Amino acid sequence: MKRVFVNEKWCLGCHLCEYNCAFANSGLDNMAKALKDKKIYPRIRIEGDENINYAVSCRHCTDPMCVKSCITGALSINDGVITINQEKCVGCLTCILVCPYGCISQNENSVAQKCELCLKNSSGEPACVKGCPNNAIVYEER
Amino acid sequence: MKLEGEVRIPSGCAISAVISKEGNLMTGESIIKSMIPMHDRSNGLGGGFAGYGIYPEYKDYYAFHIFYNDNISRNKCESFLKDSFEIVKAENIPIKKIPEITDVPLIWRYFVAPLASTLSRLQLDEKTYVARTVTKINNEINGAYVFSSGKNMGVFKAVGFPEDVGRFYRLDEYKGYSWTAHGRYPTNTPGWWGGAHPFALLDYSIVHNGEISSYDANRRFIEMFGYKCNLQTDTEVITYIIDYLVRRQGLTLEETANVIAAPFWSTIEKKKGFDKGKYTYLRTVFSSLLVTGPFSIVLGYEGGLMALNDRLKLRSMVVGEKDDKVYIASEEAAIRAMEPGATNIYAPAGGEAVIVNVKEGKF
Amino acid sequence: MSKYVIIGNSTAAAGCIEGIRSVDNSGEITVVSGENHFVYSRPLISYYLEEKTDLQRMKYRPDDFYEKNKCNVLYGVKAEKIDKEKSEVYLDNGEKLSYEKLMIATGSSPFVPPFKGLDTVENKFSFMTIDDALAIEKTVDENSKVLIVGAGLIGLKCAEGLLEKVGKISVCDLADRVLSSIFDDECAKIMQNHLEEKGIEFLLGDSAEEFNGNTAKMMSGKDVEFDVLILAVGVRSNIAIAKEIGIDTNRAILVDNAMKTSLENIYSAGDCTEYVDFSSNSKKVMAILPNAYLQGNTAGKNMAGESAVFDNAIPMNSIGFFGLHAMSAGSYFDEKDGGKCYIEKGERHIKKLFVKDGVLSGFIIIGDVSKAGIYTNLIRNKTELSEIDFETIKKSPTLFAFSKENRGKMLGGVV
Amino acid sequence: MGIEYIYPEFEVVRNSDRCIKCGVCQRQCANEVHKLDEDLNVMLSDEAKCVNCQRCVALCPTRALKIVKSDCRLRENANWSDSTIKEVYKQASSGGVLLSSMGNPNPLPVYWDKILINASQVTNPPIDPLREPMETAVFLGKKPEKIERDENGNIKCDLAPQINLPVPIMFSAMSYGSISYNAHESLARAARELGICYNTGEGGLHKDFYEYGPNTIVQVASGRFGVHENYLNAGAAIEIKMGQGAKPGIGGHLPGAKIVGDVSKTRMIPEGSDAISPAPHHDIYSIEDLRQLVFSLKEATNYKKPIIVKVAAVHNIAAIASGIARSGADIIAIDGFRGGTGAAPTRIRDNVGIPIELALASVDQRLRDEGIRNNVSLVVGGSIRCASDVVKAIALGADACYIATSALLALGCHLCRTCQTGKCNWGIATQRPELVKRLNPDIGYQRLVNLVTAWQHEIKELMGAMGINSIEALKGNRLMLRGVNMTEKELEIFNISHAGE
Repeated sequence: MKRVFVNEKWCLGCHLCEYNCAFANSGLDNMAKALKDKKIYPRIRIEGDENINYAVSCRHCTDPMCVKSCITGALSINDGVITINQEKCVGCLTCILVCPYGCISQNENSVAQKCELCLKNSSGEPACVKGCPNNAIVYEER
Repeated sequence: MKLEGEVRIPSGCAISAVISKEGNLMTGESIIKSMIPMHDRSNGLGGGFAGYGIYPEYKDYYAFHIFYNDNISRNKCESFLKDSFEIVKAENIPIKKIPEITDVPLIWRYFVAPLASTLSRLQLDEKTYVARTVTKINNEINGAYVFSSGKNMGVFKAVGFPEDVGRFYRLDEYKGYSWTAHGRYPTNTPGWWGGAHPFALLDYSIVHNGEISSYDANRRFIEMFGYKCNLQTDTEVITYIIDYLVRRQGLTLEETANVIAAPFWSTIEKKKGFDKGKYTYLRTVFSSLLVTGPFSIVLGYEGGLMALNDRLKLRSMVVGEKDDKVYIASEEAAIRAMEPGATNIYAPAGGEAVIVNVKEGKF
Repeated sequence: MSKYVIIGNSTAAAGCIEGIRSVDNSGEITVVSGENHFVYSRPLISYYLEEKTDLQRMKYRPDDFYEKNKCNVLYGVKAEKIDKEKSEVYLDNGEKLSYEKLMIATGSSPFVPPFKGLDTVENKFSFMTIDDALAIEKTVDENSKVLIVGAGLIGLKCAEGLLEKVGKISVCDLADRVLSSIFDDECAKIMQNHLEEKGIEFLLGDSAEEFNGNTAKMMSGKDVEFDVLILAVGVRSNIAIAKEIGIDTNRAILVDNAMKTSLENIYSAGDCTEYVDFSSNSKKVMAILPNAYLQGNTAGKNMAGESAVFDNAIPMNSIGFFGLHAMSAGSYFDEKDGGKCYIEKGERHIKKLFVKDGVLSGFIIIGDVSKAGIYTNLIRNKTELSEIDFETIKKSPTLFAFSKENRGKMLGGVV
Repeated sequence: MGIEYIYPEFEVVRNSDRCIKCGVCQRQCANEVHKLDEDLNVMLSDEAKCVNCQRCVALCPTRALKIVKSDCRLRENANWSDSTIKEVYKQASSGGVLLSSMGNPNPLPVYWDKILINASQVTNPPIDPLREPMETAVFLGKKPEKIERDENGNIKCDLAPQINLPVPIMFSAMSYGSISYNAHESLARAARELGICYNTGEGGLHKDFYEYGPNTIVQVASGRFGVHENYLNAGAAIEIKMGQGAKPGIGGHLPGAKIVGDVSKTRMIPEGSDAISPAPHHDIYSIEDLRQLVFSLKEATNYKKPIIVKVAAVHNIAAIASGIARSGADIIAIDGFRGGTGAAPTRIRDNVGIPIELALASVDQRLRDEGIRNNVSLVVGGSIRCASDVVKAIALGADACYIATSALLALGCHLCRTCQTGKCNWGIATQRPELVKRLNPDIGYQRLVNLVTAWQHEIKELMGAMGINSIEALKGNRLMLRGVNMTEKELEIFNISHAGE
């Protein structure tokens, strides 16, 4: 299964992935319209300092603690992709408590959100990958 | 309007050739006939022939065929010749006045041998000396143009359709073991006798159909070695290339063909051992002598003919046989005109040299 | 064809079913469900009251769950007795089920202390099941005064669920702080302040002693008037059926890390079990949903013939009240236990990291809980803190604290 | 301020309807032009620092940015242009030599644009490169004057060492130090994939790149940085750098600040010391000295490597080239006055040297006049911008072309011409690690491969149109060229006819 991977050697910490993610999942067709004057809730996050940066998003674990720990059954694994049914999620954040990578976060409605590889939006391929100016984020089989 | 030599003029053409492997002599009648079905491949602005083995009685002398604009240039040239050569015979080339051929210049023929004293003074071999002399006359003596300079062979050319040119020069009266012919279709010239083909240097003569795209690359390279491409024709430069490669670099005709129509790198890559090295070497060393663009040529030389097409075979050329004779022409019709019963007719592949030699001792 | 019987139909049971089916697709599975409901998420009952979810969305698994997993579910039926010799389970409808492998996932029940005069209270409820929630919902109105006995998780979630629906909520607890099982004083105070700001009244270190109709008489002597009484004092594991046939029990059924009980072919999982807390290396009842699932799932795999273990269970909780989130995990060792605590604190937030023997043993966070799973993972993996940049990770959980090489492993391959 | 003040050259235009304040511009500008003002909650720009490298423009996700030329001009004066006046101001202020980077930007004639290419019509056929073989391979090096045969009559096929290129393009010298590790890696990997060569420049060869040796030309310049036996033997050829088109007659100066870490190791000079290349090679004060160096290098490499001598195109280039051709060099590289540089004095860059087109025309002709054209190959550089420039250069007589500025453009360079600051926002002309990493060689090398592949396609198309199916037949084929807008003298030097003739 293809997953999103980051190579910190090439990550510039420009944070474009976060904005591209937020935009791709906004359901809107214009980035300015989607993000201007708004706090963004990306599903991928840059970590690091001035010298080292890398982006983190869901690893789509083969034995996912988040799915097993979800109290509502909102998280599930489908063909290897861990997805969340935000209609079901009540925002208990147990998933955040158990994700070893810190890849699940709260969205603007306080329910959990996570990278779903842009399978549910119209990006085509993960927007973070598509928009990364230095190929630091790749979408591939490993 | 610029004349031949002042400007490069592309042209289409017809070529034809015949050779007897046994060295049997043929009159020029048959080769003239071969040009008739290809009439439309010429436009009346140039035709010519070369015959080999036609001067048996003077076979040890260089036969110079020279056009003169007038007697002034003839006198100048003759006095130059006298200084350098022993002239055993000087005469007008016999012609037959026909209405199709007009504006006839003075056409002379000399059988000459270089003076031994001159050769030893200049420390030159005979052929180099003769070639230089020809170049010198053509470059420096205004109104004189040597268009044939080999031994026991001769070039006959004029402005007109080839079949008329053949009659004009009374080629039915000559006998040779091989003949080549050319009909020209220049696109932009008032026509000049010297510009007609074959083009010859020493015993090499070339008839050529095509317009090569490598011309200036070839010309600028070959001119490094003392050649001057005054006519700015493909035939001229190809003749010089062959002279350079065969006479001066000592390549065989096959090797020469592998320079002029070098195999593609992809073909060379597939060769093995020495051959691969040789092809690579030849192509690398003489890269500027690779001829591209359409051409089909027949090279005449003492004792043989070589036919060669460009690598992509962008010009037609067929070969046929009958008994001891081999025929080469732009069109099969021309071969049929010479020998209706010709067999083994085939089109040589692009870059494939067809070399036919007269049996050793038969010429 | 194997025969599996599962007593209980909640999270551990669902985990068990999925565990079995990940190994054995054909064995016969029978589920004995005391409650007359499709498997649902118990912790959601407070969210139901709060109208953050509904009965459909509360279902723990999709509607075709049993069908897909080929389970025969007996609703509204209770297991009364196990015959370990015959490998049979007797049901309260007179039928019996024979099993090859048995799962006891009986969960727990509300513990109701023997209050004096409790029978005089008209509207009294526990808060454990969907039926409890439905009954409470029917009873309360916007003028109701609600008294909740117990300031633990259940009591406070119930309070959160009801606050918008009722006139007043008071919560009493014998303990002197809220959420005493997961918070220390300092943390509890922050949460209590937050809840009080939202309008919940607390009576701590005090509890009802006696009831008289709509009045609770407190130990302090105070009288508290109420319309609705909710008893959320605590829960007790349902172990009677196990104990009866000699399965080893303590406060709950004892299981090993394969979720086997002391009897052959009998497994147990969920709130009815007691097992090792990895963070303190002591046996505990860790009645939390994730562990129930993980236990059930492990048991299911083993029942179907695999050898799975669940050996890094830790207590943990993620709870939020009115937008303020709190998380806790592992064990808290203070200095007298040989531990060390790093504290970062503000008026409305706090973070405590407990370190013992060079590893993180537990933490409590109130406030910004993002990426807390990275801490949890440190506990679960017993990661040597000397191998990471603890100064960095103390400030906020980040993979940046790991060595480049380890980070590469975490982010660079399939995990 | 006051007398010292020079109004910024560029303006940053930010479309506030589009700006989402993502801060990418701020994070990506090493010149610190952009800044989010927390109080005003707007992005502000300090335009005085902007060099118009377009990094922010290229990365702005909402296309909210553009950089425009400032329209605050000095009073118009046809003699005193704005830039001339400002240069006076700068020098009055600093007392120093003005520095610039990359090639001469001034509006001097670009002869490539005055030369047009022929195509076949009617009398001979154009050739379709999609259907027919179209060969672009060349061999660079000395060719023998005379064929020799062994006792069996077989041709002796031993050639002097050659560089075999599938396409007549190489990446010209750019030193490690003047450009980044990642830029070098991109060039090296691209050269390997393309089967061509890149050139180390004068900064030595980083140990990681020895594996690309067969596709490397190692350079020996006047500073002799990083030159040792293994280095000389590491590449496909050795280039003696006598001069550079951007700064003929002067040496180089890489400031100590850039001599850090691996750059220092590779150059074999102490960290922090300035790397100064003298103007001349101090062992070459005349042509006979050059011959000695050529043969020293041949000795050192056992006559296995062709020697390239690189010179800047200057007035007497034909005679110089003739001298080099007779020095034992296998290849002459000529660098025209538009060639790039990491740093050069502005006056030198803009006023010294001659256009490569004219230099090439006269050198090729001179070598032919002397009958020695086949003894040496000719490589030209100094602003070869596109495939048609390559075709024109070959037709004028070059064997191959060196490209560098175009290669840098492929790597992301936006020709802001401030390499000398070391703050290249595209990770090319910098040694700052956070900037260097902006050039991912996986991307960079692929773009270089794409570029040269695209040019090769175009070269084939142009050749096919001319009816030429092998690049050899194009070399020196000036009949394929015609001039427009040229004087008689220019046409004479090019030895081409005017269009219409």
